[in-house]
Amino acid sequence: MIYMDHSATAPVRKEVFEVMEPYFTKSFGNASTFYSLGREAKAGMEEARENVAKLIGANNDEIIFTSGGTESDNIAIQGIAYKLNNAGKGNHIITSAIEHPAVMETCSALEKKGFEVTYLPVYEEGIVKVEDLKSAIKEETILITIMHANNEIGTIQPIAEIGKIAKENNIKFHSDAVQSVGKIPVDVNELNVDLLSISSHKIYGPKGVGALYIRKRTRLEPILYGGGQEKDLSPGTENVAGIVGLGEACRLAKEELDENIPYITNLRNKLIDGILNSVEKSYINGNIEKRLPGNINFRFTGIEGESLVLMLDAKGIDGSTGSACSSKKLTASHVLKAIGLEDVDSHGSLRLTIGPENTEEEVDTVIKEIPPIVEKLRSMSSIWEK
Amino acid sequence: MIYMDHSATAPVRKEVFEVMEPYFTKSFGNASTFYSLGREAKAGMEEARENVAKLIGANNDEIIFTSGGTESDNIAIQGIAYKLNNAGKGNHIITSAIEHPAVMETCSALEKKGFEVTYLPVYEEGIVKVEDLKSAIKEETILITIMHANNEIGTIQPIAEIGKIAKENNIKFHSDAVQSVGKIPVDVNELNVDLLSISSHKIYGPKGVGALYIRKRTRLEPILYGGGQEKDLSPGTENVAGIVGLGEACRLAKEELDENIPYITNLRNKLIDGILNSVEKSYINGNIEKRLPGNINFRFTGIEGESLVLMLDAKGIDGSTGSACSSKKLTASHVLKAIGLEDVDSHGSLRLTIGPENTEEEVDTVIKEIPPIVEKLRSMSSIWEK
Amino acid sequence: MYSEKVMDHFTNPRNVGEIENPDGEGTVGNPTCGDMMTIYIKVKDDKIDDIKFKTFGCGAAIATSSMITELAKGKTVDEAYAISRDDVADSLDGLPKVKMHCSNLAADALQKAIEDYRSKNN
Ligand SMILES: Cc1ncc(COP(=O)(O)O)c(C=O)c1O
Ligand SMILES: Cc1ncc(COP(=O)(O)O)c(C=O)c1O
Ligand code: FES
Ligand code: FES
Repeated sequence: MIYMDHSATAPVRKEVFEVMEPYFTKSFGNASTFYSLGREAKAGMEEARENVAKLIGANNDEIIFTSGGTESDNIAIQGIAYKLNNAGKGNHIITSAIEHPAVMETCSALEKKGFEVTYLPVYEEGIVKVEDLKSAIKEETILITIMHANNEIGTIQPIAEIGKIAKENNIKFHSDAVQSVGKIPVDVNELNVDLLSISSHKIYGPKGVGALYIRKRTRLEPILYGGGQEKDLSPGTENVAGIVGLGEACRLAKEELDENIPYITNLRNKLIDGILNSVEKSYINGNIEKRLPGNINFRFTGIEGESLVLMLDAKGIDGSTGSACSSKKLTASHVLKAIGLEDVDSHGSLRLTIGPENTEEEVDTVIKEIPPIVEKLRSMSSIWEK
Repeated sequence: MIYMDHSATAPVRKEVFEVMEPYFTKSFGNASTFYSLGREAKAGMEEARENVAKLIGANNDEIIFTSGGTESDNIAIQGIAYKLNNAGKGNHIITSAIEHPAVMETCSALEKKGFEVTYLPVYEEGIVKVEDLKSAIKEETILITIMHANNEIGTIQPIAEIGKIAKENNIKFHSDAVQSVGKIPVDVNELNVDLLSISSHKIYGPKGVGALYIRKRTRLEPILYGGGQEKDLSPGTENVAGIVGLGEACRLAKEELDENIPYITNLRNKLIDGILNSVEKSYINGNIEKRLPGNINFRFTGIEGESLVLMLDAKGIDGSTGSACSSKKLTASHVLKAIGLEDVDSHGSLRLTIGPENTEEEVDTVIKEIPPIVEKLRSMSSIWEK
Repeated sequence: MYSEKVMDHFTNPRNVGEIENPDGEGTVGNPTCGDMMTIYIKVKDDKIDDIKFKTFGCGAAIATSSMITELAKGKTVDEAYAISRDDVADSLDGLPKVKMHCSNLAADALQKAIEDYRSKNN
């Protein structure tokens, strides 16, 4: 199998799994209990917290563990929105048009509850303009939430600049960094963020665990209530094994970042060139420079992405598509719409996301397999004409 | 080590761990993707859903997976409260005085948001009276949430009767069954519940995963927003390994329930008799009959629980206490208060909770170790006088 | 997600292509999910003598197109006209629920082609 869907999820690395293992059956204590077994669990958790903090330049006590990127986004956005709105500070939120549903749906739920939300455009490049942000800010703005890197087209947003503006205007700033952490350098102080979301399974940790960076003295209204764990914000018996896995994944990511970036970038560029050169009417969606090292989002005129992904699957290649046909609600990806693609063009998208375990031979195979599949699908397509 | 803190958490069973393992590193697909790897993950999840459903007599599509008992409780209680309140059905909630913080804190947060909450008393026995419930019901009552079995004193509430009354009055009924599922028979139809919370780590599954039973046609307002997973109620990339582990834990629990109940009850009774007979001024908190098979909650006059637990830990015995001294906020257990204990008496509580892997020899050891420890602590106690 | 039959028709679609100077031609498209299919027919002695399709769409869209060409071939025009969406889905051992309406347009396309044939021959 050639796995090129790393933005969807990644396997748990062997090294990560080995570190997690003892916490299932041996050091299985409840981290909130104070006898030895509980203390072992607690120690594992706190080491993990340190590893997460180090990866993003934060302090340990600025990290809380959550059940994943989605929960992190919800805790951050709802938490700031309710806290500041209750304090009479305003009801306006600024976000982008290409956020992950965990942010987008949270914002739209808040809209229904009386908040006002501005969705910044991203243009053909898939990148927000700082000027647009500036003009969107008003007296009532309490929160800016803009992702670091997009999960579909991989474009990287000008987070540091946005953070600076947020700070100048005394507006809280959250960034969903689920796709960027561990892939490119992320430093909460350089980026000027107050809150930042992380998900473990995107960086070779286990699914169902994540983290939220909360800058010191940033107060949130809780949305979940319980036994007080994780600063009362993500209560419940701690998923110790998962947390330890996330910690180890962060430690490894930090260690290997400098090596991975050029390696992955190189594979990606080779794959892009190989396909664009051999398939006519093939394009890249979104800015090609300001993009995650491993992200490719192709667009092939005249074919539909779900059939393309299925045919690649049959050849043992895993990728994904933003085609309406592959979505639960049969609507085209809001990201592809936001960069201006018509429905018929967004149908033809193929996302391949490369990880450090992909090889040059795999890239060669993919470059060989895609063109005949595209040709086959085009030959049966009712809208393809040479 | 003699582990007798099963109500706090349990180890992942070997059989459960083995079933989970492939989902970390091999079948690691995102269950929402439609190529082969994603379908494998999805299939594992759906088999787990069936095993959870079977254990509690539900249909598969009435089960959603969550990140634990705490999230299940929050989704259920906030979900019903907001849904029905928004529909103008009322704002009154009935609960008990001995709920787990996941329920209690949720109810008290709702109180701050304009809901009215009645906390039913439980008397010395630690059991709510159906008559009290009946008189608490009023026009505005939209939700009853009462736990099946208590986590500290193990008392079992008259859920089936309460459910019947809820039904007659057309009031939604949620029960936190985190402590009872897998320990005593739980059937959602016999119990007449509309919603029921489950946590994996209490039944030898992994931490950080749980389930919520939602009776068909019961509508909830979501509290977390994202990619639509788990009926839009618990969104986020599914914790497939964890879910598969919970499923296997449920399957085993169902298979072994009939065997475990008499075995555990027998050990428990032996331990109770052994201690009550050898330690003067020792008592059992809460009703002795209507109680989980594995739960013992002792009370030793004149000593403090945290020191007791630490001394037991030194002997390799793990238990817990409701003593104020062992809590984060230095307040006595609300459960012990609710059964009428004065602060000084609640200090002397020791909870031992027995699981199927405990042995008769372990019980004998505990019966031997406790009396000298109690004696030692009493001999240094300023409030103990023979 | 898809039945084996769907996958078979998707990976080895039958009767792909166009017919030059067809007796009837029908194109349908669904605005929501955006699939487009065209069915071409040749009629001889009131029977579907030849039938071909071209489809832009998902696995289900391609499989249903392929399946209807097999179902229709050799049938009388009236019989072919009576083939329903459900017939197509059933012959494929079912389709995923979300796809039932969106990708199951092949019956409509064939009916349109037959209507085109009838209007030309009246
Ligand atoms: C950008 C982004 N944000 C949030 C999430 C949600 O994270 P999780 O799946 O851990 O809930 C994802 C991935 O699914 C993502 O790509
Ligand atoms: C009765 C009860 N409800 C809810 C919970 C919370 O479950 P979890 O720890 O999985 O969040 C627990 C245990 O901690 C419990 O004992
Ligand atoms: S063509 Fe869009 S769902 Fe089938
Ligand atoms: S005696 Fe020390 S905390 Fe209570």
